[in-house]
Amino acid sequence: MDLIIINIIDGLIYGLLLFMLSSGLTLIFSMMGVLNLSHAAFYMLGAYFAYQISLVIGFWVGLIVAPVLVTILGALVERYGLRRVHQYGHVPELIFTFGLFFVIEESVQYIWGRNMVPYNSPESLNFIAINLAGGSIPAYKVFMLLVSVAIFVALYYVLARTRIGMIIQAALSYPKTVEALGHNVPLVFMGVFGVGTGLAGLAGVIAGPSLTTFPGMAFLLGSIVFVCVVVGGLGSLTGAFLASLLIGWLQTFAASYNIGAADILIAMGYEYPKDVYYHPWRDLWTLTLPQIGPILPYLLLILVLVFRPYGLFGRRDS
Amino acid sequence: MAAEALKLDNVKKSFSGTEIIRGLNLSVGQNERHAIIGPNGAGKSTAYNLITGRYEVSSGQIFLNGQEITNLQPYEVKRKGLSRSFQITNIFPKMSVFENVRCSLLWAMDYKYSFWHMVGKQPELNENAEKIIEELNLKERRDTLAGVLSYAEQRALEIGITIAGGSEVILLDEPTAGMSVSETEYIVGLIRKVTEGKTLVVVEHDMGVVFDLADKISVLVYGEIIATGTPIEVKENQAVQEAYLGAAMEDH
Amino acid sequence: MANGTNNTMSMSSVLPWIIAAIALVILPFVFTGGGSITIMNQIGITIVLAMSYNMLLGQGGMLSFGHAVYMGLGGFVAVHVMNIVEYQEIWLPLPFLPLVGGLVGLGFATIIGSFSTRKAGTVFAMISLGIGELIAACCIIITVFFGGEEGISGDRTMAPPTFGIEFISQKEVYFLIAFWVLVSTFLMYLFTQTPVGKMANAVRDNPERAEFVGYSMRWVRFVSFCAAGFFAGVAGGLFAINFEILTELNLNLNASFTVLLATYIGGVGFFLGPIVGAILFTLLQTVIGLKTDLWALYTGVVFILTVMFLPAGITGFFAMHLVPWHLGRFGMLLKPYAKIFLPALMFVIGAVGLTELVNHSRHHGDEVLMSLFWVEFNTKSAVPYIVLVLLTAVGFWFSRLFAREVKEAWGDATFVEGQGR
Amino acid sequence: MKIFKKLTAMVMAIGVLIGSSAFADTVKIAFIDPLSGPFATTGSNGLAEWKFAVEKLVNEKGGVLGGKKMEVVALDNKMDGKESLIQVQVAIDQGIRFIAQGNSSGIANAITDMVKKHNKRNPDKRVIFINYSAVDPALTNDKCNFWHFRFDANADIKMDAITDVIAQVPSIKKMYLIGQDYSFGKAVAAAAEKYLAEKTSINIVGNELHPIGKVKDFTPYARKILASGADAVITGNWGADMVNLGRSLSESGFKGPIYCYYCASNGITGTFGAAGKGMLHLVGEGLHNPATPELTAYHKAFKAKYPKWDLSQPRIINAAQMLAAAINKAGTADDMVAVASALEGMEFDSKLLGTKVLMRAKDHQAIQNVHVGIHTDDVEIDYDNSGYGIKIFKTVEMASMDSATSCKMKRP
Repeated sequence: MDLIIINIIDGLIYGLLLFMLSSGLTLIFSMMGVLNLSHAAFYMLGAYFAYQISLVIGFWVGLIVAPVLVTILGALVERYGLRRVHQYGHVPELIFTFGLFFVIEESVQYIWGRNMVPYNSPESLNFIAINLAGGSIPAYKVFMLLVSVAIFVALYYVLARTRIGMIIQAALSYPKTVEALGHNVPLVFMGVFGVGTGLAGLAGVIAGPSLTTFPGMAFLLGSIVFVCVVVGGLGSLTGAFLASLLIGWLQTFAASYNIGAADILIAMGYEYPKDVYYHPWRDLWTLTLPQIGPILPYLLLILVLVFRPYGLFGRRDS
Repeated sequence: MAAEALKLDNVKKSFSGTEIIRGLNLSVGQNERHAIIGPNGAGKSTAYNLITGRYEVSSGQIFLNGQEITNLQPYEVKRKGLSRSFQITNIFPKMSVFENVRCSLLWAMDYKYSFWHMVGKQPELNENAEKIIEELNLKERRDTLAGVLSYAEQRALEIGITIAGGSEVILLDEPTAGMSVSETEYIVGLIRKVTEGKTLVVVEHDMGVVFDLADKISVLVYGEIIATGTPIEVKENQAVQEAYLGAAMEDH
Repeated sequence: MANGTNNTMSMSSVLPWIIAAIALVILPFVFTGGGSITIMNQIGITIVLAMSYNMLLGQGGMLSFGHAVYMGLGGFVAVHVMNIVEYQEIWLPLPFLPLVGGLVGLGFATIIGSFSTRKAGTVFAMISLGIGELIAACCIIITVFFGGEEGISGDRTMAPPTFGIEFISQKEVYFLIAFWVLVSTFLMYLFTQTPVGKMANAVRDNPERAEFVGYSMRWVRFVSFCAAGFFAGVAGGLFAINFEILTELNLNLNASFTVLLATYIGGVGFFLGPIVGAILFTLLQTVIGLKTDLWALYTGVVFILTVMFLPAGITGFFAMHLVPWHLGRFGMLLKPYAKIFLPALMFVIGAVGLTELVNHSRHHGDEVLMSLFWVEFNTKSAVPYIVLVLLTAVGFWFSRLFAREVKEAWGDATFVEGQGR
Repeated sequence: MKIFKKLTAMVMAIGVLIGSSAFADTVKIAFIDPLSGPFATTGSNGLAEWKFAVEKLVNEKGGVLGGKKMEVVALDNKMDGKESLIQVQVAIDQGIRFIAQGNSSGIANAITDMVKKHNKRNPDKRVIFINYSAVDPALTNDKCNFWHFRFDANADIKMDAITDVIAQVPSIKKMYLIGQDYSFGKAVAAAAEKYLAEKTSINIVGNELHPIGKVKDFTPYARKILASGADAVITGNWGADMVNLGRSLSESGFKGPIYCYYCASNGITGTFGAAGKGMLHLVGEGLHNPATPELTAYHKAFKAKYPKWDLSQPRIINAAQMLAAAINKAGTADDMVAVASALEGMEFDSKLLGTKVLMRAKDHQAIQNVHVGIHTDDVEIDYDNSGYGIKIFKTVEMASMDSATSCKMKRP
C-alpha cells in the first residue's frame, strides 16, 4: 500500500515535468499549427545553460536566467528560421524543427562535450523531505513538484484571466479572426514560440539534476513529449495535462510491478517450459512489465491515432 | 423521362447547433441549366459541400439521377457522375496544366489505382487531355506549373478540371468571381462550350451571367429556397425582389 | 520530370538508362582504391532506400519517421532466408534475395499502411514515429527472430552458385547491387509515370481536389506507401547480402532519420534528388567522417540551411538554373557567381576552420599540432585564430555585399514578361 | 548524368584520401570504435590509451621485427554495426591486418563474424581481431574463433570475482539483480544467479531487465529495490542508465553497496562525486590505487600528454605489448596464422599492472588478476580529474583460471 502511494507521488512528479514540456509544445502548436519537433532540444539547452550558470554563480540564479535565455533563443529561432520556412508549407516546417533538433544536439556536444556533466541539485535541498515507510522523497523532488504546480497555476491564470490569454485562447479556435482583429500575429507567434520553448527550458533546468544532464537527454524525453501532446489531442491544453499525468503514472507503475507474461500464461493453464532459454517462445515466457514499460506510450499513441486521429481531447484537424 | 439529374429533399445542416441549411428542396432536370442565387451567407457554398460529400448532412436526402448519394465521400459522388468547381481556386499548383487536366481524366477513363499503365503511352488519354486544354485556350500554357498561371487562367483550369472527368452533372461555384468584364465574357463562353449537353448548376453573383446562362433560377435565402422558376418568373417574383434581387440589381 | 506525351519509347528516354548502366559497370574499374567498392556498395543500398523514401515524402507528401523499419524487416527476413538456404531447405540463388526482402517490406507496409495512411501530415508522421519506436523495441525483446542487439547473421556464399558466381569478393557483390539499383530505380521511375504515381503528386499538392476528381486520397497514399515499403525491403535484402548481418541499428529511429536527411539534402520531389542525396550523404559520413569528428554537426547545419534556403534540395538548386538556361540568360549569372565564389569560400573555410580549431584546443588540447585543409600549425599560437577570424569576417562581409548582386542578376535572368502574379 | 561525373570526382577524392596513408612501412592496427556521436568519449579515451601504449611500450622500446614501428589507425564506427563493417573492410582494403575494437559486444559479434568469413574467403589477406573490451561471454564460448582474442576479463569472470568478494561479506543476505535488456545484461544476470547459488546462500530477491537507454526516471525501480529489502545490488548498467540508477537508489534512501561493471570514468565518477562514496563497487582488471611504481610513472606521462583522458581500460597496455611480442615471436606481421598461433597460449608478465596474463589457448580468453574496488576520494590516481577514483578492495588472482568453455576452436 505504501508503495502505491509513493508510486503515485513519483508518477505525479514525472507527469508534471512532462506537462511542463507538453504545455509549451501545445501552445506552439495551437498558435502556429506546427509540431515543434525540436522541443526537447530546448529542454536540454535549459539544463546545460543552468549547469553553466551554476558553475559560475549558483543554482538559484540559473533557475531564473537559464529559462530566460532559452526563451530568447526560441524567439530568435522563430524570427529568423521558422518564419522563413513557413512560406514553403507545413511539411518543410516540421522538417525544419526536426533539423533544428539535430543541430542543437550536436552543438551541445560541441560546447559541453559528450559526457554527462555534473549538474547537481543545490546543497540546501540535499535532505530528505518526506519519509514514507520503505522509501524517502528527497527535498529536491518536492521542489520539482512545487515548481511544476506553480507553472501550471500560472499558466492557467494567464490563459483564463488575462488579455493575452484571451487572445491565445481565441487564436486556438479562430486563428484567422484573431489576425483580422488587428493583433500583430507575427509578434504573437514569436512570443508564443519563445515562451513555449522557455517552458521547456525551465523543465530542463529543474530536471537536469534529477534525470542527469547528458547529450542524450533530449532524445530520451523527446518522443515521449510528442506522445503526450498527440494522445491528449493536438492543441488541447487539458488533453496535454491529462495525457502527461497518465503517461507519468503509466511509466511509473509499469516499472514498479514485475508482472510477467509467465504468471499470466500459467494462470491460463499453460505449463512453464523446462528449459526456457531454448524454448521457441522464450521471449514471451520471460517477458515482464518493466521490460515493455517504456514502449507502452508508443502503443498508446498508435492506438489513439488509429481510433481517434485527433487525440483524446483534440478537435481541430492538424 | 429519366429521373431528375439532381434532387435535394428537405436537406438540413447545422453547425454546432446553428441551422445553416433549413430544409432545402431543389430539383434540377436533365440537361437543365440551373442557377442558384442569393445573398452572401445564404448557404450556397454549404449546399454544394453537402451535395458533393464535403460535409455530412444533418438530415434529408440527396439524389443523383434517382440514385441516393447522401453522405457519400467526395470521390464516390464524383464517380457517380457529379463534378464541381470551387469558389476559391483549387487546383494542383505544383503540377503542369497538362498534368492537372490529365489527372482529372484518369478515373473517368477507368485507370483507377493502376500501377501497370504508363500514362505517357495511353494515346486516348493524352488526346483527350490535349483536347480539353485546347478548349480551355491554355495550349501555350500546357507545360507551365498551374501555380504560376494568371488568375483568369487558373479559373479556366479550375473549370477544365471540373469537366474533364466527363461528369453529366456539373456544379460551378462562382466561376466569374473577381474577374474583369472581358475575362467574364471569356469564361461564360467557355462554360457554355464545355457544358454543352450536360446538366449545369451554377452559383453566381453576377446577374448578367445568371440571366445569360440559366434556364431556371432558384433563390436561396437563409438556408431555404424561396423561389424557383424561369429567369422572368424569378425577376417578377415579389418576395425575391424584396429579399434579394432589388438590392443586388442596383449593385450591378 | 518531363511530362512526355510521346507514345513510343524514344531514344532520348532510354539513353540515360543505358549511360547509367555503362557507368555502373565501369565504376569499379575506375575506383580501385582502398575501400572504394565498399563505399560504392553502401551508396547503392542508400540510393534504393532514399528513392523509396522519396516515393513517400517527395511524391506523396508523407513525412515518415519510420521508413527504415521496412528496410530492416526485409533485411532480417532475408538473412533468415539466407540461413535456411544454407541448410539447403530451400533452393534460392542469391540474386533473388532482394526480392524476398521486397515482398516482406511490401507485406508489412500493407499492414501498417492500412491504418497509418488515413491521414497525412502530423498524424501520419507521429504514427510512423510510434511504429518506429515499437518495432525497434521489439527487436531487443523478441530475440528469437531479431537476435537481440547482436542481430542475426548469415553467410551469402552458401547459396547455390549463380552462373558459377559464389559472391565471395566485394566486386561480385557490387555487380549484384548495381543490377538491383538499376532495376529498382527504373521501376520506381516507371511508377511515377503510372496513374497512381501521378495521382500521388496530385494528392500531395491538393488532397481535397484529388478527392473531387474521383480518387480517395487514402487509397492513393496507401498504394504509394506499399510501393515504398517494397523498395525499402529490396534495399534491406541488398543490405543483408552486402553486410550479412542485420541488427536493431538498421531499423531504429536514427536509421530512419538518416534516410530523411539524405533524401532531403538531395532534393525531394525530384526523381534524381535522392540519388544525389544518397551519394553526398554517404560520402559526407565516410569521407568527412574520416577527417573530423564533427561531421554530424556539419550535416545538421547543411540540412538546416537546405531546408531554409534550398527547399528543393541540391538537385532543386541545379534544376532552378534550367529556367535562365532555357531563356538563354545563363551568362548573366556567371559574373555575379564568380564574384561571390571567393568570399563565400573564404567564409566557409574560415567558419569551419574556427569550429575545428576551437574543438581541437578544447577536446584534444593534448596535441599541439593540428592540420587543417592540408596546412599544419600550432594551436597554441594566436596566429591561426587571427587568420581564421579574418577569413570568416572578410568572407562574410563580401558575401553579403555580393549576395545582393546575385539576387538582382537572378531576378533579371528569370524574369518573364507577363508571367503569373 | 551529371551525377556520375560528380560521383567520379568524389570517389576519386576518397581514394586519394584513404590511399595516401597506406604506403609507409609500419605495422598497423586499425582502431575501430566510436569517435563521433554520443559514445565518442569512450572511443576517444580508448584511442588515446592505445596510441600511448603503442608509442611508449612498443615503439620506444625498439618496435617490432627489428625496428619496424607500430601504428594505430583510427577509424570511426559511430557505434553502428554497419559502419563498423564498412570500416573493417576499409582497413582490410588498406592492407591493415590487425583490427582492435572494444565498445559494444553487439559490434564485436558482428566483427568477429565478418573476420571469420573474410579469413575463410581470403586466405591471403587474413586479419586478427583484438577485442580489448567487449565482454559478452559468448565471444569466447559458442561464437569463438581462431582469429579473435579477448584481453578483458569477460562478464562471467568478473562475476566470479564479484561473488568471491561478496561471499566474504556476511551482512549481505538479499541481493537484487538489475540490468539492461540485452545480451550483456542477460549474461550478467545469468552469471550472478549461477555463482551466487554456488558460492553463497544469498537470496536473490529481484532479477530484472529494463530497456536499454529508454528509462527516463529510475525512481520506480529504486522504490522496488528498497521495498524488496535487498542488502546489495548487482548491475551491468553503463552510461546514463548507470548514473540514473545509482542516483535514484541513493536519493530513495538505499544504503547498501552496488556492484557494477561500468561505474567509473567517462564522466560517471565525476557525476557521482561524493554521492557515490562507499556505494559503488567496481569490478575490473588492472585497477589502480595502490598502483605499482611503474604504473604511477606511466600514468603521469599519460596524463601529461592526454590531460582529459583516464587510464580506464588498462588491458590495452597488455594487448599492445602481447601483440608486439606475438609478432616478434612469429617473425612476421603478414602471416596471421603464425601470429595468432604465437598469441595463443602466450604467458605475459605485466609489470605495469602487476599481474600475469595468460591468453588461454582453448578459447582465446585472457586470464589475469581481477579486482573489486570502491569509489572514494582516497586515491592516488583519480578519474575524470574529479579527485575521486577507485581503490582496490579485494583482488582475485588469475580469476576463473580453470573455468569451462563451450568453445570448440577450429584451427586452420
